[in-house]
Amino acid sequence: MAELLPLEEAVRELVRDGDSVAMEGFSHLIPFAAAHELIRQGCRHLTLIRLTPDLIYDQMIGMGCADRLVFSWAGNPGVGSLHRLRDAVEHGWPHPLELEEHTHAGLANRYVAGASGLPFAIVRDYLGTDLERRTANVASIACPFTGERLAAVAALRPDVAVVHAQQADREGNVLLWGIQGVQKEAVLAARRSLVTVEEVVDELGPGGPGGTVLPHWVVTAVSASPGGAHPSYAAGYSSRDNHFYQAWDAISRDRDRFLAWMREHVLEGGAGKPQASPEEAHLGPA
Amino acid sequence: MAELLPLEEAVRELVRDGDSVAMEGFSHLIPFAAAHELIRQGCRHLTLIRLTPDLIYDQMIGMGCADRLVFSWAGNPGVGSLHRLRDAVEHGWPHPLELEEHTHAGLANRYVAGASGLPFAIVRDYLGTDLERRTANVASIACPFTGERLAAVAALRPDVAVVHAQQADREGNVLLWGIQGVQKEAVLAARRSLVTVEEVVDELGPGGPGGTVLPHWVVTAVSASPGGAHPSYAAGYSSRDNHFYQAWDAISRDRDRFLAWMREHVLEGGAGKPQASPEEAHLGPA
Amino acid sequence: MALPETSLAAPSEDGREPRYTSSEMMTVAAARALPNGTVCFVGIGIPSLAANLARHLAAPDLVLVYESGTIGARPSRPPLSIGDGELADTASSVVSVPEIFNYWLQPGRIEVGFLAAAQLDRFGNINTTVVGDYASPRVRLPGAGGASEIACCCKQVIIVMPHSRRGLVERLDFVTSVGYGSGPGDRERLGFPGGGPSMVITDLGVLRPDPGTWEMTLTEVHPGVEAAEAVAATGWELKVDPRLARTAPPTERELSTLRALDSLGW
Amino acid sequence: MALPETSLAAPSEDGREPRYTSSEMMTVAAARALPNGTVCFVGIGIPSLAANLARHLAAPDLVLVYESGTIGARPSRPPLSIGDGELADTASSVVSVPEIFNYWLQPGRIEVGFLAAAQLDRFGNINTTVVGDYASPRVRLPGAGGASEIACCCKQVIIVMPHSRRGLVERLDFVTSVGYGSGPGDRERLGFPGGGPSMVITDLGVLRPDPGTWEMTLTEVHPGVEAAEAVAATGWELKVDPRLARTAPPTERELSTLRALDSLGW
Repeated sequence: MAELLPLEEAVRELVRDGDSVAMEGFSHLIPFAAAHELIRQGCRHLTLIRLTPDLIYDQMIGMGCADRLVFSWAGNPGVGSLHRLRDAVEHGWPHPLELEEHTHAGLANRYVAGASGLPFAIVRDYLGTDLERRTANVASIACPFTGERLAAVAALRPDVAVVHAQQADREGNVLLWGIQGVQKEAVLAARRSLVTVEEVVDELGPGGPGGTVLPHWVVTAVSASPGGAHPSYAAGYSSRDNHFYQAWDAISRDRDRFLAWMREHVLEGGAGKPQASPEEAHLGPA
Repeated sequence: MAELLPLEEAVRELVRDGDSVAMEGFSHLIPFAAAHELIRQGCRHLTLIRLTPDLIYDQMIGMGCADRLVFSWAGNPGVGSLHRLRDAVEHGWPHPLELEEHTHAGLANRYVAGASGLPFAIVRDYLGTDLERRTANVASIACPFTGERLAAVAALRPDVAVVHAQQADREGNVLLWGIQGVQKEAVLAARRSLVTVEEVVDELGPGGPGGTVLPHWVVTAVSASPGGAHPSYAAGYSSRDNHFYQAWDAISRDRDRFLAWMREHVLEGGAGKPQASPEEAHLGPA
Repeated sequence: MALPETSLAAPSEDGREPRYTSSEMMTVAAARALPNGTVCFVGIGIPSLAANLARHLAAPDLVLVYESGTIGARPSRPPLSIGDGELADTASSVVSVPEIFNYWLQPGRIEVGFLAAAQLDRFGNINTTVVGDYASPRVRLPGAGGASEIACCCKQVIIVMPHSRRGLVERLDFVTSVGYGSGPGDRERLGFPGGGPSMVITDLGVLRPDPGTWEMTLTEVHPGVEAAEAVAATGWELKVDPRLARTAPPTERELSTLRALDSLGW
Repeated sequence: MALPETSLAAPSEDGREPRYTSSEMMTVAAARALPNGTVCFVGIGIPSLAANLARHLAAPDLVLVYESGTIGARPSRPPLSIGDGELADTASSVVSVPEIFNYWLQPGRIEVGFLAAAQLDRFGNINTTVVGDYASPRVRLPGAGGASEIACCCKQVIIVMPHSRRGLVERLDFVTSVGYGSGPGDRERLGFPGGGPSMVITDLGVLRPDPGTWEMTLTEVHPGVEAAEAVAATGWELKVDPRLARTAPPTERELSTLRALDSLGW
């Protein structure tokens, strides 16, 4: 039964050092404000899980939160590389990062299996690729009816799932719409879940295409975080800040410039403060 | 790419004697008008597939269309037995009916596997029940990661899926909303598909909770059939005719009364006629 | 749905005409078994009636989940089928049938599953498939539907059925849904996420699993019922809990609410 | 997204300044490969640009499917990412990521899948994972994403990439997505529903699989390009089809439409 908590308190209650944490949102509804709170609270030794690490994990990896990354496509979409992620993988800065990489289909179905209470799921890809032998949690399985060989992927049960949505009501029921990604699966697969929302409303709705409700009894905590997806977006509330995605390329290329940006916009911008106002949450590029 | 066809022509083109036919709709949106057209065209030796055979298959079985039934719950919901189905199983009238019975979860996931292009799906039930040894297309499988034993169900690929929906546009895109059942999965699993709709519109929408669009390129034929779900219903267009479900119990108990009813309301009511008008489609109890 | 007919009826406390039928007692006992806020998987019939009765009494925040994919339905009219529009219109979420089973029931998210049974054995295993031989049955019943998944996966299962030797049998003609299998360890061996049947509520009393043997044992009798009556109406040698309790009779409020729902066709 | 920079350019027919860049030729050739009505799985970059160019030219009814779950999107503004709101707002259906892979891509419903590649070998296998050793890579690339499923399951795959010895290599550093594996029979053995790569469109020409060996063979060169140039820019011993054709240069309409899209940020 979801508790409505300030973001700082929710992160403190739900996330522990060493946890596996899935912060999902497929280009849309990426929970940046929550990630910044994890960074401010100095979370360490996390296993970060996400189909598309994106800028959100580039920032967390660069700030030393993660020991391990489980992912399927690591780039700055339409722009180029994730420089902090590459620096960790290629040069071990700020420290080495262990990778477990999948295909989108495989990782999405690891969440599906977790959400379904099954120990594994089956998919067609991986076969014939080097992922098949490189990647943990992938195995071969034969169809008991046809003998056909397929790939099995192990269920994911993250300690915590963090997602962003448009609305929650006062009971903690959550409504999200637009591009849905794997948020529902991540929340249902996780042991605990935190949903940041654009606003808490008396009555949910009306929503839009792809609308989905997460009932309050599968959500652990809800935190109001208007603008909390920036530079990603929340359909009906904001647009994707493509300019910031482009600007991040230069900010993140250099370790010092990255650290300066994080200090100014994340560490000092939010530390110890009450829940960010809409203006504060809208962190523009440096 | 969906063709818009009169129902009589669509059934003639899509359904052949001996086909496996899945007519889905979970209490809501059951394609009765299409079933009546199959009965009028004298379809024979069908394998009928449906989670809840309901009155629609009681009528088809009683009229001798089916050799085989694949199902998971056979009753008149909230009323009692399906007497024509029981007469076929218990007394071989009008001829014997072979049964393949599943659990809802198992049969739903047989469609899911078919829709997903996988040869099987895994579920937790069947284990420990007599279904496990009685039912074809169920096998035991071990998780390659944990060793845990689960049930595997074989994918379903019906020759034809028939469903009813609220709207189609002139391209053949289909919109349905309300209780969704397994219609999407049945259409995506089948080799051919027929969708009857309440109305053909210039632009789809707005729909309601549970709204789903089947794009025109996964549908073979669309037929306008206003009221075509009666005595089931189409959210936004009609209500479930609970009175008819209750009246069916007496109509169907007796072979002669059943045959007289079918003759009057289905065979003579629709044979050789053009597409039923809304009034004709609304077949009241005798 | 109308309540099942029954000739049993509890006498009123002053010995005059029965104040309520034994079937009403059964429904009230089922409603009481649902604490407020419980997430409950309900089928049509007594389970839906009992759950909605609870919602009108002590459990206004009961979360009703129907296998038609309606989550958090708050019907104000009685559904005849689990797919009635009323359930979708009042639900907080409407999902597909594969999703309701895969994401909601199978992982063990549901706290209480309500089941009916044509036959039940001493370990709470259930038959809703056939009476007689499978290949040429005396009576062909509806089959499994969602029941075997509910029995497998809900945290606890409550079974509601009339008490008779035809229903509570020594040996099932067909095992449709698993209770405790053949005793301790079987659910674990099968890897079931749910805890199994916690109560069998009949029109005579309540059976609960013995914590050592998992055998369904008479722990409660309804007002006016003697343990011997329940034992006689059971097809196996029903054990009686030495601390046998007596169900509190329906309160005026329980009865009037139930009858109001029933008169509306619930 | 801006077109990749390139120094290659085709001369105009009268020998004056080039009328278009080789990269524009590549995009136009990719757009032409999409017949009207095709159901097409597109990623961001050249694939999305080419597919939307086709939609503005000969293929107005192209069905665009993006891995963000937007089916039938008709964007009027350029998406920077596959998850741009424009794609959801203009789609006929928006589904979850598991669904787009499980119900739409995996069963082989998609006719054409567009892929980019960092490295490609003679059998159309693709590397988008690492350059160098996996454990300590020289360059860490984005990884598989949807590419390996697209390569496995689309009826045909069209690969668009600049032509260079660094890209078209003898041996991949990592096999991310399977083309024809090590030759005939491999896709069948792997049970893949899709047909494999039908074209590799580069800025120099077009490679197609030899129907006997499945080896990617130069079948077409763009205007102003000689076969020897393409062979020299290929890391394996590129075979040249004896019936080598020459790509028709971009028409005025193709070029002006492409440039209009490009100037809008496509």
